[in-house]
Amino acid sequence: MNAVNDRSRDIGPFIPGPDDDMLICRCEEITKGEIRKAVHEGMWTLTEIRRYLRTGMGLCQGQTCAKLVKSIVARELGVSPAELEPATSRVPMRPIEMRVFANEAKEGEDHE
Amino acid sequence: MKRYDLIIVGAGPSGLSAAIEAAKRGLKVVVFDENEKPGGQLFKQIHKFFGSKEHRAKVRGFVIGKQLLDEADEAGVQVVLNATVIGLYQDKEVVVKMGEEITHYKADAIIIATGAAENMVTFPGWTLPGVIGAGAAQTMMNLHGILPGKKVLMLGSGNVGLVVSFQLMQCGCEVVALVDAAPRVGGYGVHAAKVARTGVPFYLSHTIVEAEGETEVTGVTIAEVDSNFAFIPGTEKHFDVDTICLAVGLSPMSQLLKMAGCEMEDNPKRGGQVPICDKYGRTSLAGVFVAGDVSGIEEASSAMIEGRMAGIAASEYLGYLGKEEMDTEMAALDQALEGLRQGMFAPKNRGKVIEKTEEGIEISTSLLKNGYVADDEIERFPGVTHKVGVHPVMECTQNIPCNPCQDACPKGCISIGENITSLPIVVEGSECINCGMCVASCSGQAIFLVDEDCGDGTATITIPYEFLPLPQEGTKGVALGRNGKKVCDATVVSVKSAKAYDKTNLLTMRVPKEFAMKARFFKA
Amino acid sequence: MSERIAEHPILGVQEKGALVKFTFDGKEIEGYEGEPIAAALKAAGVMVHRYTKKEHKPRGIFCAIGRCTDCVMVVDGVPNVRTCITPLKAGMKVETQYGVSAEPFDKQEK
Amino acid sequence: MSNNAEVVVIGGGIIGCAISYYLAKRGTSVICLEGSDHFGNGGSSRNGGGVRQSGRDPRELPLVMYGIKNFWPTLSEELEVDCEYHQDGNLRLGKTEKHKQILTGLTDRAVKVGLDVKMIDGDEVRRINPYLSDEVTCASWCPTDGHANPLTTTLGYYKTARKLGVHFISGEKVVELKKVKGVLRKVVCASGNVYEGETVVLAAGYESRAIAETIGIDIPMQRVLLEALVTEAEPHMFDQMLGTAEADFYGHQTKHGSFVFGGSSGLEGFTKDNGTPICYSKTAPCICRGIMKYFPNLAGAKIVRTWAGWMDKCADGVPVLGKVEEVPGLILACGFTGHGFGIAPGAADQIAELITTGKTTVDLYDLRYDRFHAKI
Repeated sequence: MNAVNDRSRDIGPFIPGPDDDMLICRCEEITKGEIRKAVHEGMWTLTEIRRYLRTGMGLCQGQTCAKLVKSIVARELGVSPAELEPATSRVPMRPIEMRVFANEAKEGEDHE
Repeated sequence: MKRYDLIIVGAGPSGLSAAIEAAKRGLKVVVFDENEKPGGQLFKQIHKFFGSKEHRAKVRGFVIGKQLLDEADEAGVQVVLNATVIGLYQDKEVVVKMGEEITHYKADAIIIATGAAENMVTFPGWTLPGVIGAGAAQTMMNLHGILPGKKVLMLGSGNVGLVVSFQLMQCGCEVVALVDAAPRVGGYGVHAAKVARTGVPFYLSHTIVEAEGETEVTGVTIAEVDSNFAFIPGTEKHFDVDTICLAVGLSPMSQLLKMAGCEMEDNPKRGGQVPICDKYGRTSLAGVFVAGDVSGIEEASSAMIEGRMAGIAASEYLGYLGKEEMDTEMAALDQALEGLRQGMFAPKNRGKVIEKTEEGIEISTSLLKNGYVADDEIERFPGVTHKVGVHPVMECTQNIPCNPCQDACPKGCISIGENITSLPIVVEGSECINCGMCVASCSGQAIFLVDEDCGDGTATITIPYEFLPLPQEGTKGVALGRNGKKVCDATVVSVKSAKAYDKTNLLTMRVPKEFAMKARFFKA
Repeated sequence: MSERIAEHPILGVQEKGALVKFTFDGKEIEGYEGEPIAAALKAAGVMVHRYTKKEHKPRGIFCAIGRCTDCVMVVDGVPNVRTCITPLKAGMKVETQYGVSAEPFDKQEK
Repeated sequence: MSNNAEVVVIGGGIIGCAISYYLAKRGTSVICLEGSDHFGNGGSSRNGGGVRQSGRDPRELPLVMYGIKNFWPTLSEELEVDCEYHQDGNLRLGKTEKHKQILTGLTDRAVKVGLDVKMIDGDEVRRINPYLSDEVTCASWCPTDGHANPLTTTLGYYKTARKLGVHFISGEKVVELKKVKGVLRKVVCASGNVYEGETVVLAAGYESRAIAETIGIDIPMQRVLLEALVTEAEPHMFDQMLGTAEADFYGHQTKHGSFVFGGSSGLEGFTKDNGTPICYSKTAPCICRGIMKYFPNLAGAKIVRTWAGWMDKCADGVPVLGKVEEVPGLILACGFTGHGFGIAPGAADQIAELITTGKTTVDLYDLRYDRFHAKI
């Protein structure tokens, strides 16, 4: 956490790959090429990638693609995937209708 | 706000085990689970578990699930289903969605036992309908009674891929191939062998080039990969399939912990992003514990022990149990867990290539490459011996923590010994009575009863058989070898189904005696 | 071969709810009450649940446990319903989802 | 790389990134330091995306009008990123007589500064946005307001500035500012690294306060947790930016189709945190109830995410912008009080102009640091 990260470090040029059109984030339909390109545009953390491209911001909230995105970004930066902090998890864990989220049960009720 | 001593998130093997231990010690415990049915993945696991008695070995997963539920009920645990914990907040507060409302609850201790999620792998066409997770296949066939597909290709040779392939065949699907990019089978050899002997070809060092189809999967092409996982041109193989099943590992589902500010680490040995915790599941947040796959991917058997540990640790944390008492209980559980974490598949051995068994016997290379032990390799294992009359042949060739076979034989023919991972041996001078208990009790379906020479030029082989329709006595068919290929014609002599066999039927077939040590499956 | 498992060698015959009728894109089909909508559709041979918003690509069941959200459809007029965990009820109106709507793309605005 | 530049910008949010960009565009060398791991990690990624003039304090209004006229309409092309800017107006909604008074007051003051904004009644509100409930009885309507995507806009500034040669460093937490011969020169980081510039711009949100204190400057601001929620993608409904008289609810529908709505529980300022901007368990339900009163047909929309962020709430509700007379070399750009996104391009451009030319096109006098006085 909070390691000094000089964003001017040379990670080499973006070289198009044969599988750049492979879909990675199923929900938001983001491809491997888009993710790789974003890294070369300076998005070096999974949080930045997510905010820039919407990977993991769809209906499933990254349940499916998080690990895939991580390995692509790590490879592009030339670091180990373990060095990359996953993007934050957020409430709610599953999609929840507004009317349900709004409907707070009375306190103290039991569910016998 | 409604407050409990202990809130547990997840009613799987670890969550329920934790709940039972805590409730038995007087804690007011509630377990929330988002699913309609409790038990987590146990209810999809229809095979018999490995381990020893204390690990509930040779009991089928879904039966263990029922047992845990009964025990939880007896201990006074409140299990709330269709209850999705949508967030873990400060002060050990959870918000739970139930039906059309949400409820805030607090607890003095929380155990997160949310399990794992499946990993995925990409290839052209991986988003087509018909490409599914192995968990999805299990859910469809074992919970909802729906065939996941008719012709299936399985990607992944870990235990999940092997077990699910077998389950697919049990419900009537054809598994056309089992494929893995790794050069060696990742799961238990016995799981691989029981799939391979039915005729499923294994393609190691292969992976999917492309899933074909316009609106749904109609076929798949695989190809061999080199040591850098790059395709080798010219090695492509095509299969007509309607389903591609992905079993490429699991990741801990630790999001709730992360959102609550728990210290996390990325630990590849534990399967990904996990909370930093001690061996009893205590995390960096006081009073928040973890158990099961969420803290590191392992088998359900280990998850149950971890759950018990977390339940006991939470009881001590809240003053329902003295420290000394806790230490005593933990020592026993430590030992039980240690027992499961032995052998060549132990977490500590992940990623290592093991070439010899603990006994110093060379591991079968054919097993690792093709999914079955070759005929010329099998004789070197201690469970494979020859004798006049009916006798057990135990084709157990890897050190895994499992010993039900030694208790199964009423005559004491089989011995594992002190070390639970040792390969079984036939006890010299013992007398087999052909009761079949060893065949039925072997979770790996690796024990056969063989009479190598019936005196009339034939031999009989009794195999475990868990498929429908059950062949009838007198049925003529073919005997398949360990490699799933026809070795000779065979006739069914008898089919025994007994309660003690727990759904594993014992099919005895007659073959010419020269095939006694080759024929291992029957096909009508 | 039927898409449903009549009898399972280990699990036997599974208990099911009442056989009920529902519609899929206007066609009447049958399923068992209480089973996931996705299970009933699968039994009826339906593979495509939706077409994606950007690329208009077909999707169906993927995780079957409510996580991946690939199997969402328009159910009784509500889009993005996870059919793999939503129990079937008699008379449900289930529609293929195009983007976030039940209207095929060529009929959608913009 | 060198630790020296003409300008050191502290803070990698939209203000810091945009100042870096406009400076680099003017040929100035810049080092931009971000304390967290990510650029655009504070309020820049945690706001409702409003690009509005209406409802603002007249002291900051000229600056945002300047930005909407000169930068926002062409920002996507300039930054080569889809900022998703929509200039389809802002409805600031009212339900009660009291709301009407608040809105009328705001509208009158804005008209005096030259803004095209007017009061409209409930029927007219629903002609503009037919999905609003009958509870809405009035609104202020400013057709030149709008909204944009804070995430892509902030990271767009970062990306483009980086391309122009700005030296960006994250994880570099500033702990001290130091003068050399009477002029602020040095920026000391927790890592031990020291950066030097002829000018130091402090644009670190609430964190600016602690950093400024190291050189004897105290900016009267507090940290307040704000929360928002995001829905699944819904069919397209409307393009306006929305707010309310009491600022208890705001948001819009994004290009993606999801709705982003912010709001409050009334307990802000009293909720605690564990060191991260963690959501408060009672806020999102409260926001949902609020939204449903305005948009009954969104009751079935599914929330996929909630988030929280700290705003740097300034004592008098407008930012502190410009030079600090008593510390030569220091420029402040903080205290945006939760409405720093829409104003960012204009504010950042003007700070860049100030640094490079010594003067500004828009008068920043009302936003100076020296403005704070006791009330009597």
